[in-house]
Amino acid sequence: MALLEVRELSVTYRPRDGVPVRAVDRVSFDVAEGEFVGLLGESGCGKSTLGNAVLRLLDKPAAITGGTVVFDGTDITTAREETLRSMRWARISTVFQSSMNSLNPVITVGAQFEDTFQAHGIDPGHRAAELLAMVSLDPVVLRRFPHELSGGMKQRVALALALALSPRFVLLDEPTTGLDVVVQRSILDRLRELQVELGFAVLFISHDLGTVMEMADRVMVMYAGEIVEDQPARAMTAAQLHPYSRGLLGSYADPRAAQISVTYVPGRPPDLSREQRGCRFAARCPMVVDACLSEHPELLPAGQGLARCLMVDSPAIPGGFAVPGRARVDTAEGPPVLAVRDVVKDYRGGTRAVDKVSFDLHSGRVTALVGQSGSGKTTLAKLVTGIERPTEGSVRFGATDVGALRGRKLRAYRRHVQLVFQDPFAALNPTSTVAYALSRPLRNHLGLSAAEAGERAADLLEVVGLAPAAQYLDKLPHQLSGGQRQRVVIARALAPEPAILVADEPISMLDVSIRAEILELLDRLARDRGIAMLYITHDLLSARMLADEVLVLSEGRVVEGGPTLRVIRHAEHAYTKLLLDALPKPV
Amino acid sequence: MRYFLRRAGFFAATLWAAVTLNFLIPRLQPGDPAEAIVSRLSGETRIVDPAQVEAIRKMLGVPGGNLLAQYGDYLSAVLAGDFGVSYTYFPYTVTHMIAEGLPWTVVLVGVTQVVSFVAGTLLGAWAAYRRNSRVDSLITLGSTFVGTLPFFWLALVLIYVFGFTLNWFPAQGGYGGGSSPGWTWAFFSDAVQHSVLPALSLLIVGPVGWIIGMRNNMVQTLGEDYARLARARGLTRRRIALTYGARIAVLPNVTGFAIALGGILGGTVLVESVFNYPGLGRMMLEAVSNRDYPLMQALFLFITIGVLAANFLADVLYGVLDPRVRGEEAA
Amino acid sequence: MTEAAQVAAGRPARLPGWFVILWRNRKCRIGLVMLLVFVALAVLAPWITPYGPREDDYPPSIGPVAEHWLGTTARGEDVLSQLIHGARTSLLVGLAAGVLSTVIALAVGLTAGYLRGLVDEVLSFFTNVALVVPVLPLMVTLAAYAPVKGLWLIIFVISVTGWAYGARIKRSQIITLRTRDYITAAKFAGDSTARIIVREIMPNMTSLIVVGFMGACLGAIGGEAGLAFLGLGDPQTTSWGTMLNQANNGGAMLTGQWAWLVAPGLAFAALMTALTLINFGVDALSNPHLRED
Amino acid sequence: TGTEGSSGTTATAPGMVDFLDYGDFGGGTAPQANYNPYLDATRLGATDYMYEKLMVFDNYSCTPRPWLATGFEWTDPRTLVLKLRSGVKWTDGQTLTAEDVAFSYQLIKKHEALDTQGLWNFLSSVEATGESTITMKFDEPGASVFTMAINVPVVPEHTWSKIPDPVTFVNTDKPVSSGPYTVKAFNPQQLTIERNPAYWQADKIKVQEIRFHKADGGGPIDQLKLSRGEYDHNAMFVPDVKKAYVDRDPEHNHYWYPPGGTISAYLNLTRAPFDDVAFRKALTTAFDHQEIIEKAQLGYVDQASQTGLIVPAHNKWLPAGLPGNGLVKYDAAATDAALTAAGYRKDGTGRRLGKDGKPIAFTFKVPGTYTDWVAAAEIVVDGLKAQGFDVAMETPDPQTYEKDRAIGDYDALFGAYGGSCNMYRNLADPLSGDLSAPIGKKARSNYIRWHDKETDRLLEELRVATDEATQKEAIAGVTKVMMEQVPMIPLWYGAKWYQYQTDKAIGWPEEKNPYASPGDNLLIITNLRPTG
Ligand SMILES: Nc1ncnc2c1ncn2[C@@H]1O[C@H](COP(=O)(O)OP(=O)(O)OP(=O)(O)O)[C@@H](O)[C@H]1O
Ligand SMILES: Nc1ncnc2c1ncn2[C@@H]1O[C@H](COP(=O)(O)OP(=O)(O)OP(=O)(O)O)[C@@H](O)[C@H]1O
Ligand SMILES: [Mg+2]
Ligand SMILES: [Mg+2]
Repeated sequence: MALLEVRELSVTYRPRDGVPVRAVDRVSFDVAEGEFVGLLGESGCGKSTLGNAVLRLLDKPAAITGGTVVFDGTDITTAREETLRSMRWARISTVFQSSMNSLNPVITVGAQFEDTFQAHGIDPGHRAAELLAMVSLDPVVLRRFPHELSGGMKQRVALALALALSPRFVLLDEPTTGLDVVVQRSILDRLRELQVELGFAVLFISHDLGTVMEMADRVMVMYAGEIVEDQPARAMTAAQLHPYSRGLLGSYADPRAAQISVTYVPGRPPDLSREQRGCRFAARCPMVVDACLSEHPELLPAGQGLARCLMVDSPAIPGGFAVPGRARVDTAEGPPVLAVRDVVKDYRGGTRAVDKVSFDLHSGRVTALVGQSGSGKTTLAKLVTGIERPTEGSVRFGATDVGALRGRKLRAYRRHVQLVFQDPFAALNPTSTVAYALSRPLRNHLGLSAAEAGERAADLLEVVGLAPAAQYLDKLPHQLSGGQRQRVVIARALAPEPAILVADEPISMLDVSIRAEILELLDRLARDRGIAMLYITHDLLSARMLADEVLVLSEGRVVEGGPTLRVIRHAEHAYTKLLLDALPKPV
Repeated sequence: MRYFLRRAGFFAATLWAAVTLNFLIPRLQPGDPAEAIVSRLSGETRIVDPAQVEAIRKMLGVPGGNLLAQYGDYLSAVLAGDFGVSYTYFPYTVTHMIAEGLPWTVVLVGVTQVVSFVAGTLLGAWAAYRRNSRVDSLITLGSTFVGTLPFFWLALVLIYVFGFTLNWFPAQGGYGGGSSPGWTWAFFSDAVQHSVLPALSLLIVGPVGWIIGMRNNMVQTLGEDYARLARARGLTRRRIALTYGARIAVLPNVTGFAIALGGILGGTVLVESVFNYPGLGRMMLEAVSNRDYPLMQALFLFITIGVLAANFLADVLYGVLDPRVRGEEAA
Repeated sequence: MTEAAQVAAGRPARLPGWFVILWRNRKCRIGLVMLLVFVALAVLAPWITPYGPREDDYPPSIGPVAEHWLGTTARGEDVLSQLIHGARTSLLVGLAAGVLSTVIALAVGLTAGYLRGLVDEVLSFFTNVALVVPVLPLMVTLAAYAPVKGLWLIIFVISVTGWAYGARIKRSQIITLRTRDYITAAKFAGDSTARIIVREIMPNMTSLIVVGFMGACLGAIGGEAGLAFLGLGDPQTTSWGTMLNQANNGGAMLTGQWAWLVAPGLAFAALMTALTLINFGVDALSNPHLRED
Repeated sequence: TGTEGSSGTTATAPGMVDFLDYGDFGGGTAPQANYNPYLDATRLGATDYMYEKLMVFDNYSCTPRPWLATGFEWTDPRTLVLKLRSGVKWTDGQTLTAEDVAFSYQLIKKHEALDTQGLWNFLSSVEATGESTITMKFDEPGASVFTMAINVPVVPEHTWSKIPDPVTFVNTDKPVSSGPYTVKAFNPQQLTIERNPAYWQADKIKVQEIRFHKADGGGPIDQLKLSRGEYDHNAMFVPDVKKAYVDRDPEHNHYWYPPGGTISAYLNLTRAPFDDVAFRKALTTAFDHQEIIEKAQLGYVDQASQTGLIVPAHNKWLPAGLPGNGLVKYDAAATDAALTAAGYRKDGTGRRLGKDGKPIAFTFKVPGTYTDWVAAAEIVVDGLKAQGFDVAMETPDPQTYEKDRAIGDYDALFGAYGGSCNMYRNLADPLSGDLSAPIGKKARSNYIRWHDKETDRLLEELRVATDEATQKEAIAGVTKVMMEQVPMIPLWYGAKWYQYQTDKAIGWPEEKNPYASPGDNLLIITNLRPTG
């Protein structure tokens, strides 16, 4: 008998003022003692909901509407609260998606450990300190309050806390999301070691493909509330059974590879508040046949695992989602559009965020700026766009010294330099329509009339692939998907026909499948329109895909720079190597 | 340190502004203290005797002349802690009068505020704990209606029902006419009896704000990830409600409470005038209508200092209670 | 996604979504219905009251009888007619003072919060002083100072003493809003400061503004009643406060004309309750945690 | 335990009343001990029972009663000689002498702040001219200030001469007094005074103790207490006093509301059309007195006579042959006719036009907190509106109102005057040209700004008159001015509130036995005796 047996589990959200959403639909799977299982899936497909249901931690308006969860012989879905309470943590524990907020802000870390021991009648002794040592933290952390710890430290505390009572099963729901790549790496490495050492089973939820594929023994893929594929990781890396898995894995590649080609899955998942007929992936599937529209496939054995696809036995259509690889033309080096020379930026309190950085931007070329969190990437973007003034050095746009611009002149400069924001959810005013957002730069910078601006806005939407434009103009941001929003943000940045586009981590908040799509768009724009682009990221894969040139930034200094391929494949500086080491190495 | 200096600067500046306003507001009012006193003395006939006005003006030495000079005198007097002689209670000093009224106000309103706060917070926490149950509805809806009853009206009804019809408690005053104020048990129990009705009326309307505030805060904190994780950690419901819900939810309420405490002097006008309670609120109303500048100024100053001190206390308290803001002072 | 589902997902919605949330909240629904009744009474007052509010041709201080459901005042006016007309005053005061103090609070809060720097220091200083200065005494003084009393004076007094808190809240809200990406984006789009405040920031503060407005309404209605009760109101206006004041002075307790005293008190509480209940719903607008009640 | 202070423990002496419960005792809402008889504004009510004056006025019939002085004589129009009663002792056993009297008068001369009547504006000297003789000399014939001259509290020289500053002296430490009562106990809620057994007319004092109670100064609590019989005597406004008080115990609960001053409509005589006699005269019939009395004053008062005197109390001063004692009947039609005749006609829409052909619009001010006045003002305004005037009522606060009235910043409003036993003051206050001031300056008491040589001459005649016939003649002259020139329009007589109970004590002044006015405390206390 498996440690955890989930059978036909369904979860429905029934908001008081909304339509019910069946977020988890008849899901069945097992987790064996000591097994490390990964759960993959696009944002919103029901991963966290499933995890919470397994722990029976669902809050209103969600409720388990069917099925059972049997853990070690006890049915969790029907267990009494007290039985459950004593089971929790002692045998089954968790680290949440947002463990930044999962510690009580007003009591010390130590007190939270004590709470946990006390609730289970265990004498804490020195366990807390030992546990912290296990995740490489100093015991003084016990006396600290959560806000006194960095994100990575909090995450480690959460992990230590999860292991406090030596549980047999730990649910990890994106335990490192939002952390710096390097930190993330060290935590995950530690986690894997501990798992091997202590032998607990893990259900690891993430949409970070590389990581899941590297860490898990077995991987399940979820789509629209259902498990669509379940295979050993190794087997899945080699061959995906479900077209969706194929699309998903296609969007990942190792940036160090000699050749990379990345695909994406266009379209959006179905609306779960509606009755579903047929295969849920049918609308986005390149292999769709008529039967897919009417017949709902079951999760059936296939290959080395299970798959939910009628066409599972048909040969995969090669390049189903593939993005046509672009020819990497080396644009001739003309005069730089923007020249950054020895800029230094000191913030009050003595932080030197940027230290003597120099580089050029050329039209039609993409320069990537990579580096760990806090390395000064955003600060550089601010200097380039005139949001901040350099303490020393100069930023020159043709003959203009950007650092000296103010008021009207600065506004005029911004006609030529535009910014694409990291978070498409924050970059659009939730109360203004797409048409309004696009019309502002058109009217302000190009002096178009309202009618002209309207027409141009529609054109812009077509350019970024939101066609037909009429369908999007009157929408509010919340009516768009993340990818669509990011396209609107890009369209807005393109509106004044800038010479330079600064994109500050434009894809970090997006789902893997959408990332490729946006990257492709940016790439096209840079080439077709001859825009000089500064692409900021901590994701080497995207840098590899998009950039002609890479600058590696560490503690405000450029430690390495050059053509993309050279920097990534033949890194020389230790810091660059550290960044590369942080990349997952899927089996 | 910078932070501290900034706060201190803020308090000093606000205090100065308040002191100045307190000087100006009374003086902007029309009317003359001497006339006000005579017209009060004239009672129903409302006949003002000019000779008497003249004499009283001489008696009070009502300041005249240059406003700026008056302001200078006023500032130096205030700095010296000299608030002058009350016009209404001539020749008693303002300091004496405030000393008379202060304990009553502070005890009555202080005690009821504390009780309201504690009761309101507990009820609010209970409502949040039993969210959407019948208890919750009863507490929120019930307290809303009761809490919105006009305070003075409630006071009148209480006076009539308990003070006159049932005759359970004295209807007015701070103590009986027969007792002699002092630190005796007899006087104390007399004073307690007299404070029952005013206290009751304050207690009926007092807790509602705390109830709603606490409930809403706690509903929020109980929905936060740390509360959910606490549940996952197998903590008991009560423990979660207390340490992970109430403990955090109470913080904004505590600040609110400190500020409310500072406002008690300003907020007692109604209760004291209806119950004829010998505190500062009623004295202030009287001072305003009698154009008793010295008393008015001192009372306003008192209130302002109270509010400022409470603000300061709230800042400090928040720092003590909420570790999150403790470190921020350095920043 | 349907409109309702978007609302549920906690995304800011425009006016219709608003109503959906307000109406779906049970407490708020009760409050809205109660308020509607008061508004109807107030609007229709001249047509539905049996007598004029100041007509004093009836026997004084009689208890409830068929001709006078709530009896008469010491001067022989019909209490019921006064009560219904009083609803007008209260609602007018609430609305007008609510709007006025919200406007002041917005102007001060937005300017201070958006411009920061010296402007902020100065405005914040005034806000803090206004917060610290004793409100009731100031009200009393202002009301006593004014040479002529009238409803508009009361509204003015309540507004100028009641804006500070709202201004402070709005200032801190705008400080968090002004660093949002979409504000930076608007700057990149070349929008002017005024336009950014009006078009980008204000719409995102609606729920806060509405909450503030409701709070100001409540405060104003209470303030009017309190001032009137203290005898600082406008004696020519028929409001619940002046009714209570007159009932108190006119010996309602003494002559046993209970209805005269009880009715305005309960009517007041009912209106305040209605507004408070609506406020529960308005709170839910800005705090999704409260939405599932 | 809701009742206070009624648990008296004084042993009953035969023929005596143990104690009586009285109403308020002054001193504001938080009274502080203060028995300085000269500090009118802040002293406590007990002081009236502690310090006596040379003569006590019966303010109802306006007759002086011998008190510390047994009699007086005008040796010439400027010299008043009083005979001091012998055997009057201070509470410390010393004898009250003529020197004490002279000292008291000198005291208020020296400290102007204590001369609340402004007596020394008229006096030139006060001396003890013998063991029991006091001689007062006046700058001018003094008959018109007689009421003031005898109205100064007498204090003991041997203690008061040692007080460094009598203006700030509160006299709380064993006060030495001569009156019928001494302070027994005080707290801000209750003031208790007890009988002075060594009082010179102790045989007339039958009440052992008087307890004054502080409540809300005539507010609802006091009213409830009164209606429950917790006061043997109080003096406050009670709405519907018959139902609320008398009916609860018709045998013992009584009230008597004799008239006090006169409340008139003051018209600003410096502004058109109020400067036109014909206009003013026409308005005398425009107001519904009966309505004012019944609705606004709850029937407790009487209509005022246009003569400016109080009828019937002042009937003896009325000129012979005056129809209806100068009481004018409400007659809107007559006003209408008179106004039209005087050149103020109505236009087609019923608006009354001024002589310039423009509609007449003005304001009527009334203090917002004087609810009865507001009610009366509404009736007055209605009366004016009925005549086609565009009148707006304004309700400032009392202080503003008084300021506006004093500086003449008004069109029309109410004014109160008179009610004392000094006929000169009664009439001069509102009408004397000397007591007026230009618009914008504070007038002393002539707020209507009545400047009339004839009136001033008559008032001067009244001021210096020493015999009643001359006085009568002068007063008749003034009443004639009032009737013909209508400087103001008297509407009603303000009432002096006065409630009493007869279950413990009888002998209160009442309509049938008006031996004193409600405020004449010493006269009343010497007349009270146990019931039955
Ligand atoms: N409170 C709620 N009310 C209604 N629907 C909800 C609620 N919370 C989540 N959902 C819906 O449930 C579905 C699953 O959500 P869930 O959080 O499990 O997704 P996820 O796979 O964990 O996504 P992510 O990768 O973004 O964390 C989503 O479509 C979401 O819209
Ligand atoms: N306004 C500021 N005041 C003071 N220090 C700042 C400010 N902004 C940034 N810094 C500091 O400058 C350094 C560089 O920050 P920056 O935001 O440029 O990093 P980044 O590379 O963009 O990081 P991330 O990947 O987390 O976005 C950090 O140490 C940061 O703490
Ligand atoms: Mg999730
Ligand atoms: Mg950054």
